[in-house]
Amino acid sequence: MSLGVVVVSHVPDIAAGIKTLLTQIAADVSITIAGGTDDDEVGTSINKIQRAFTENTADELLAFYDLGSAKMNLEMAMDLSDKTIHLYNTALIESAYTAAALIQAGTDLAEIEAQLAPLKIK
Amino acid sequence: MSLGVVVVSHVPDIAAGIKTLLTQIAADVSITIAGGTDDDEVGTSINKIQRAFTENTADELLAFYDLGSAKMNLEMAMDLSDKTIHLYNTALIESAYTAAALIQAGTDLAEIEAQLAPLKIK
Amino acid sequence: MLTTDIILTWIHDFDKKISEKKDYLSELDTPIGDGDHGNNLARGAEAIEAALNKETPADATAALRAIAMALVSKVGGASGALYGTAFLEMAKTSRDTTKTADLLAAGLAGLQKRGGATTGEKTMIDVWAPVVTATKGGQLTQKIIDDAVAATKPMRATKGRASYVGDSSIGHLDPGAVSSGYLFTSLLEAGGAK
Amino acid sequence: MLTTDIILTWIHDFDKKISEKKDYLSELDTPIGDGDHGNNLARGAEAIEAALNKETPADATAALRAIAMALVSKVGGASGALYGTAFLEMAKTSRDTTKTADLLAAGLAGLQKRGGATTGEKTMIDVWAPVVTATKGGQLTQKIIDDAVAATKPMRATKGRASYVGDSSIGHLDPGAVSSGYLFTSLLEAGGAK
Ligand SMILES: Nc1ncnc2c1ncn2[C@@H]1O[C@H](COP(=O)(O)OP(=O)(O)O)[C@@H](O)[C@H]1O
Ligand SMILES: Nc1ncnc2c1ncn2[C@@H]1O[C@H](COP(=O)(O)OP(=O)(O)O)[C@@H](O)[C@H]1O
Ligand SMILES: [Mg+2]
Ligand SMILES: [Mg+2]
Ligand SMILES: [Mg+2]
Ligand SMILES: [Mg+2]
Repeated sequence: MSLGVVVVSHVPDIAAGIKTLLTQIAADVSITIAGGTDDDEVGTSINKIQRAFTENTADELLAFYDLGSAKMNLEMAMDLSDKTIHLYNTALIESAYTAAALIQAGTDLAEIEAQLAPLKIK
Repeated sequence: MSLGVVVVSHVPDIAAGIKTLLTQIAADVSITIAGGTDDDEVGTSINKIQRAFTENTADELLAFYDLGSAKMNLEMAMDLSDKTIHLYNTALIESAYTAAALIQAGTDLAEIEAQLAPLKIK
Repeated sequence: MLTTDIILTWIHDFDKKISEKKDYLSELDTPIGDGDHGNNLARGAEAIEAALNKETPADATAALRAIAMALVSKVGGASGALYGTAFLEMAKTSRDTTKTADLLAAGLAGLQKRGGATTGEKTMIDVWAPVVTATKGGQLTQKIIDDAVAATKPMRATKGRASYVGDSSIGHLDPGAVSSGYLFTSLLEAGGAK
Repeated sequence: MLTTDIILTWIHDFDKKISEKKDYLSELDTPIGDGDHGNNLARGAEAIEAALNKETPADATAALRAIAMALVSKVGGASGALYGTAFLEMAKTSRDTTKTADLLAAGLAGLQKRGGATTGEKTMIDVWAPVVTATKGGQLTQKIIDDAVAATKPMRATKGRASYVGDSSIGHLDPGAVSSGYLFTSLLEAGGAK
């Protein structure tokens, strides 16, 4: 069973930049992103989040976000998705990096979640 | 005495995106960034960090970073700078956002640091 | 009672109010947020109008669903997910009842599920909750709405973007409370509050 | 003793080794890091050569300082700040002494200040520390260097990027330890270890 990473940010550049950071250390992990509104303004888009879910080739997804309203849209998209998606209230960049590094190293979900626990800040 | 924000990230897009996010809620706060190496590759550049320090128009700076090696370069640049710079081992996006919002609202440093304390994750 | 006709009258009026008050709502969102609440909702209002124009909803459920989907997909901010969830929950409940109080109560429950806020946190919940209570008693008035909106001013925000500025959120109306006030004023005017 | 001549011989040789081993160092950095250690140091080595070519350093302090600044400003990764700080501290100490053991000890102290790591954390410190100890005793050998580098293989990383993969860091050489091994091999070969 493969694990993937979904990054949701209010800003397209932040989401794209995090993908750059993660890909460098986790070349084999499916990392999909949703940044900004449909018009690429600051905000989040449920359409983009749904696309990040469907485009991710992994079986099970670990989702990370920046601010609370991204979480609300993430949860809406999760309600509408069939995939198994885990949402973490952790520091966005730092926890997405940790998760990607551990997935790349073949770590299982339970151990990844143990490593993410101290990064919970929201 | 004015407070400013410095954001150091391994990726130019992340730094630029955080500036976009923060400017929206803190239009009057001086926010300067250092993203990537001198060649805009993934990494950090002491030159860019020094420029972020000097270009920031505030008297006292609050500095945030993503990964440990950014911290090392930040600390080197701090050793070489005359400005008063406070370095926080907190979640990058979330704490830079918090700091910018509070500076914009006129909050003093002691109170800002109290709000940043729970965001310490590194 | 929320018939399809009342829902449409209600929402068209709300959309009009939003487009009129767009700048004011974004201004309210500036000191304690990111200054986009009016723009966000104006995008949503336009999308609602477009959706309802494109296809006349067959019944109340379809109308509420169309409104919800327009809000969810076009607003972008927290308010899109919140109002969208509220209308989605109203749409679901409208399969069993047309009673306004029951529908609004379902909407409020959706808001609370989505945002995790309760009353007193300086959000739209602080308008929705007293409105639901008053509607259950069959006596929603403009004064109840206005008082609920005004009551958010002295509150300290503990949810949403305004919570980041802590004490500095005190003394400002909550933008989402004000837009919810418009929603319920439109409902009253459309005769849907009973 | 670290005279200006020995420093220059030492560092030119190190720069040569780095450019030869660039791909290998980046490969070592791939399973437990971001795969750039060789490229980072190769950029640094080029910058050192450029700086030393541009201006022949007047004394040991100037030489060590030029090396430090090239590393600090061109490497980009953690190793730039670390090696840069080490050479900067050596430069400072070289005003008072030319004793290799004292200079390397100052460099090691700088590394520890900058990175906050101690021995056993699977970093370059695990090579620097035994090398400093051996140099103090006047008996640095290739075997001491090689053993220190090899000893990082079974270690579990608790500092730097490798610490993110936890147990998976076990069984790999630390790239910074390997490059530090080259640094001290070059020092031995340049006759600077005594
Ligand atoms: N967790 C929450 N629960 C309930 N309402 C909330 C919550 N977070 C925000 N709100 C409401 O949303 C409004 C802000 O909406 P808007 O400005 O459109 O979104 P954003 O904050 O994403 O820019 C606030 O004024 C508040 O009424
Ligand atoms: N905190 C630290 N203390 C000492 N050495 C460290 C520390 N962090 C990293 N290193 C060393 O730096 C090496 C990695 O350097 P490099 O790949 O150039 O930087 P980066 O990790 O930023 O990509 C590691 O192999 C390790 O030896
Ligand atoms: Mg807003
Ligand atoms: Mg917004
Ligand atoms: Mg590296
Ligand atoms: Mg690197």
